Amino acid sequence: MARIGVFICHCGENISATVDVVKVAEVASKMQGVAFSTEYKYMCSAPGQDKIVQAIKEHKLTGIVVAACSPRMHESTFRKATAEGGINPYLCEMANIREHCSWVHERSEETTEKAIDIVRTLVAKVRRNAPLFPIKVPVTKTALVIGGGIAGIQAALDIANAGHKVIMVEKQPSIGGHMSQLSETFPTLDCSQCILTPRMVEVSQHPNITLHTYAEVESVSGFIGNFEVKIKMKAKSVDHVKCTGCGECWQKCPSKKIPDEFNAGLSNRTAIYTPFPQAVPNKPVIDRANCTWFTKGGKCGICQKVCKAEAIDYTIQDTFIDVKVGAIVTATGFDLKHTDFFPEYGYGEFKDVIDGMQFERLASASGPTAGVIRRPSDGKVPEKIVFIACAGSRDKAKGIEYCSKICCMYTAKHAMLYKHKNHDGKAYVFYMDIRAAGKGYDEFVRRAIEDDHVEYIRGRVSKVYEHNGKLIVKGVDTLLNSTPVDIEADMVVLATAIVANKDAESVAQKMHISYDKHHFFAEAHPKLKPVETNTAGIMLAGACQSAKDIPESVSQASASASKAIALFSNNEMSREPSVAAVNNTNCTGCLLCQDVCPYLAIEKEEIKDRAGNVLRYAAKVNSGLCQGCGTCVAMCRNKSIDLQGFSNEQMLGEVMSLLNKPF
Amino acid sequence: MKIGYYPGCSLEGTSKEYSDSLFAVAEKCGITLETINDWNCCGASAAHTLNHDLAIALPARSIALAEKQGLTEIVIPCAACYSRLSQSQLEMNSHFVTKSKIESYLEMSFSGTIKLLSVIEFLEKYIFPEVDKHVVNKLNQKTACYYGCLLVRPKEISSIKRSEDPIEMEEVMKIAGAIPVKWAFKTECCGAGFSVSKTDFVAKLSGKILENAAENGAESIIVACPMCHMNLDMRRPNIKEQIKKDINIPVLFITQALGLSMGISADKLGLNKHFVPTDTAVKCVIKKEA
Amino acid sequence: MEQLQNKVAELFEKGTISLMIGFQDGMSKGAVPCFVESVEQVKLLIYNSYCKNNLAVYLHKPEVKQAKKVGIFGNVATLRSILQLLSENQFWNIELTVMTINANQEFILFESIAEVEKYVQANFPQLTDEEKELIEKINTMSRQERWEYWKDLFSTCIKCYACRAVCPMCYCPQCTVESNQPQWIKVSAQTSGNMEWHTMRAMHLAGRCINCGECGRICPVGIPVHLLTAKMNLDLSKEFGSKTGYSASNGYALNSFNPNDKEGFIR
Amino acid sequence: MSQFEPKIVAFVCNWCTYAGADLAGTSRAKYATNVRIIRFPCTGRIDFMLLMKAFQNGSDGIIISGCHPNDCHYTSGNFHARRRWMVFRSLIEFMGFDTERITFSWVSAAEGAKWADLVNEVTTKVRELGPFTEFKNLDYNSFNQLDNGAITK
Repeated sequence: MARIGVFICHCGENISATVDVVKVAEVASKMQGVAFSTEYKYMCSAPGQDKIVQAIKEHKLTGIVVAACSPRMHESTFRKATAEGGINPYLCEMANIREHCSWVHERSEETTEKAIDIVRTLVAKVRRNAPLFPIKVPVTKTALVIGGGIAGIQAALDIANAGHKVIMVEKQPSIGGHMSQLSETFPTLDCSQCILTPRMVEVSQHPNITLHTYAEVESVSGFIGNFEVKIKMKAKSVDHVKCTGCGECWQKCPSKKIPDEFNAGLSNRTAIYTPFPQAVPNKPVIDRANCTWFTKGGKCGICQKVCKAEAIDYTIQDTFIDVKVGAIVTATGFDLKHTDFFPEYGYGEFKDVIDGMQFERLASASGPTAGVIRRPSDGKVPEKIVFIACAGSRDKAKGIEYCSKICCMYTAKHAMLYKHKNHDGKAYVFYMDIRAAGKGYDEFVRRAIEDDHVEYIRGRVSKVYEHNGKLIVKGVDTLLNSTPVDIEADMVVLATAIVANKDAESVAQKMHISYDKHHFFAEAHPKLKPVETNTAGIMLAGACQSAKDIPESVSQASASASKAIALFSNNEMSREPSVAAVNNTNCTGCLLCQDVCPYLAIEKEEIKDRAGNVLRYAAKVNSGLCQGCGTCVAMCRNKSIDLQGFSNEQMLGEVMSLLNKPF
Repeated sequence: MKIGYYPGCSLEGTSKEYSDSLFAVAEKCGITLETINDWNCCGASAAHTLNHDLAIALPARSIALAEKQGLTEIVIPCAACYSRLSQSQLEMNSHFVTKSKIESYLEMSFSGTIKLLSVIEFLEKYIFPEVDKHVVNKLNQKTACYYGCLLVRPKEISSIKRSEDPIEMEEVMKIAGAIPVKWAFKTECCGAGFSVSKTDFVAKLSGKILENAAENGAESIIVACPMCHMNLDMRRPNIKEQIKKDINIPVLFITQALGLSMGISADKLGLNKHFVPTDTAVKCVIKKEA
Repeated sequence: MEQLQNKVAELFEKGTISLMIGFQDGMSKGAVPCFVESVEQVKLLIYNSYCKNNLAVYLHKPEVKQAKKVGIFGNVATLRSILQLLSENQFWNIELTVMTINANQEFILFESIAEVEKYVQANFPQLTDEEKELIEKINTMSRQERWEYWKDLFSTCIKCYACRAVCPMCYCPQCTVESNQPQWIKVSAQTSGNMEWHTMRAMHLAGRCINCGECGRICPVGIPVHLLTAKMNLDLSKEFGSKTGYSASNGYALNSFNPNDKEGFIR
Repeated sequence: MSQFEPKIVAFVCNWCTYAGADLAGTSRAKYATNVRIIRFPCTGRIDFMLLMKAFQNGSDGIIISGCHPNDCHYTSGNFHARRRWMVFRSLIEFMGFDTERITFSWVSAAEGAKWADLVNEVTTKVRELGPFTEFKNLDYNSFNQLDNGAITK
């Protein structure tokens, strides 16, 4: 027989002002299975909780109903008290008679009746509650970091320095990411490579970090603490153990006309290449799509001939490795909209209309012009340069409603760099609003305007067209009574919108994490879980989640790392036991439930006889993966799956108890 | 086939030739245009700056009348009328409260299911499939297609895909055997309703459009809006004064140009009704080789 | 007929099958299912216009599964059942050899399941005119009329579960209707419980029923229960493009979704 | 005779609508007392059988509510639920069931006011529809059964 204790809270007067709590307690005492019932001023206070502990002992209670506020408020409080009383904490449920009753109704018979009904449903539920035990899951203390940009580097170093193993996967031949392409960084104008490259080297030399460049994640399975990851190691065609990185091969490579990604297409590279001089690892790979040996079927072979270390091997194939990790930090970065997205700004046809990353390379001392800002068409130093902020961003008509966040700052930086290098040049910035809300950011923009005399025009640009060898920028000055402004420029720089990587969607699907409509990865909660994803154990860092600048990316990376480190601080982790379970004697093995599970938690189980012969198949829930939504439960035809804590018996019991009494 | 037709004020007045040429082209393709009985002003320019309800109610009335008349599709050649009717329908369909309010003003019900077609949509949907049979001539001239503002925006109502650099009219002109030029001023403002109150201002804006078309070698300018046409055609003396240049490129409605390619006579298309003589454009037209 | 018998005999001799499910002469007229276990019994096999039963239902029987290599003969509905059941992972432990007679009365022995799929897809059936008319008739009734129509029918239901027994898709080892912890549906044959049973049955078959119509045919009190699932299938194919029994890797409309599914009924 | 007060059962998900109803409470919105909430982890968990049981046992109206599309705590439970409801609704409609008595809704954790409005609207509507007797009258003799849904522990 059930012996349930019911505790009605007054919540000061929050409940008792509209609900007749004494009556509720009295009626509750007569409900089926109730052995004890009382009311008290503040159930959540120490003496209130103590009442529960004492009552469990005195009345040998087998279940607890606390009628008070929302379970979202105090469920864990009262479950703890229940455990203290000596019975399983999951035998305690809360009846919400405050938010759902006393606060939303006037004092009346009906309100008290409703409170009684609420208590009755929960009593009916608790009568059918079973003791549950937190699920223990072992933890593999190795982290996978996907992406070797500044966010990935920071996360990897933090985790590695805490003494845990890290595997880093980078799809490019070198780590460094977009930050390695930048010239100077706002708001301090320190050189990007100077601050980044030491950290890149640290990653490559760290005893706890295994670095796989030119590699991609092929598949992810498993669950928090126990992920199994298949990594595709793309064929480098160069044996990096033998290679000394001398550079003979790329100097002699005859395929020299390949647009250089690192210089944003402003220069060319060879087919065998390292992306930039400070690359880590500083050893080349062969870009097979552009190498004559691979495109023309065995012709050329020069690099192999000149390589004294005999490191070049055209026969190397893509290989796959399987690794086990406990946590994953996703730091796959972003992409930029290219100038060809803007028909009105010349459609990528005007050579001197460039994007922000191209400007970075022009301004960089390591760039194609050695830091002299020259326009791509004829190499002339532009006398008039126009920067267009919000090129694509905050533009509903273009399908990008969000703010790319970093453009205001880097545009100010660009204009400033231009002015520092060309004192007599004229720089204009068209902007919508200036968003410079960071430490030292607004000061930086003011400096560009006030000290460097960059002309800021608040308005949008409708069109860029060529006329007599000049680029005519047609815009408007909305601060001057919407006066149309035409500027004859030599060069135009578009601060194009930051977008998700092209393959972001497929990456998210591989990882089973969700993403927004722009394919940025979705955090588990926009405020309270900004670095976790909906898949436990997978964290986000950097611009793969949304547009971010360097300090923000680094902070988020460290936050992600701390989540991984916290997970690794125990040998096993425990999870809420509200998960689904299969009754495999009844299960038909139709496995139609598999596709309904958002977490891929349902597996196929072999049911064998003693001799080991497979008798039949059944579904099996991996309680490490299951998050307890119960969608499988509702669709299982013969109720072979049930959800602990919200079982069929409990839910039906609630419905029945509610209706089979006079209202 | 029968399609509904909303003329609006211009098509019955200053731009009679737009309406004439539309009817001529439609007739050639076996399509009858049925005018909405008792249609009223769309409220363009004025209403939506003065009274929101009125701006929705005026076009809604014409649409409701069309519904009553049993029409399922209406072509609205004037870009301004098209814009007003479409916006009104969008608003009525998306805001239930507005809808019931306006319905009570109109004392008519509004189902909002009628398909509203801009002239470009109309041509794409009904004329293109017939075009092979009827196009007998090649326009054989460089044309600058000018869209203006109302045809391309806002995104929610416009059928135009790339609002900043549209190409739909160019497709029509290619079919008519013209050579569309690349130019920068397709969607620049012509000055629109300031034509009367600030003529010099309009002349300046329209002048720039003409200049850019001329620079890019256009022999004719193709438009799909009566207001644009008026500013580019009628205001030539003022434009000359403003830009100190004499530009004689004729301005044709898209339906006139298409009509020429279908072998319809210049008179029937109303090409004699323009201020800038259109004979230079008409002369270019040659027979299409079989 | 001879072709069927010869082919089956050949299959037995080659060891391709050890059990054949087909039809034999009924007692008065018609045809009844028969289970042929050896070459000697092959002579029993017949086919004629009475061969309508959906024999796929027998494929769930333990005796049949024990045979491991099973030949089965049936019409398009039977073939669809087999495909649907394959997509529900049901025949992992038996080898099926499938046969049919096409519209031109030609005998076909399918070499593979892929061929069954091809045949089914080329001969994918519609609802019969009779079924369509009835559904249309019910659709055009007022709500109250519909309620009365079904209420009257269900009040006669005796809960014999013949509709379940005859259905190839009803293969759960224990049906929810028999579950007593909790007891979802009342045991006694009362109208409300009957209605619950039929609602549940229709929901469980929505998107899985292959419209063979056996449940309606078998009902001893003549309730056209097959209309419920037929109606569901019409809706599902209209809304989600669902096609039951179309291939051995069929999708299931109720374990998938489209973010843009219609939701006019939700406020 | 006093006004008929309908019994309405609300099946809601824990993360959105339950929290939305909490918010209605914290913001002290006032609404009708007729609704009883039953809390589920997700709309995906709501079994159509429970709706049947609720009606069979004397509920006059039902509210089913969860997270808006794309907001599901479990990413897709509400999408699956939406399909299931669509099918269920169309089935019972075909069977002549009064679908006016079931209201499907999305109420987010931020929509406390929407929850209050919803409860009021549904209460008013069901009050106008009157007691739901069709289902109850199916078995006049088995109407007032006691808690037949479960084994008592």
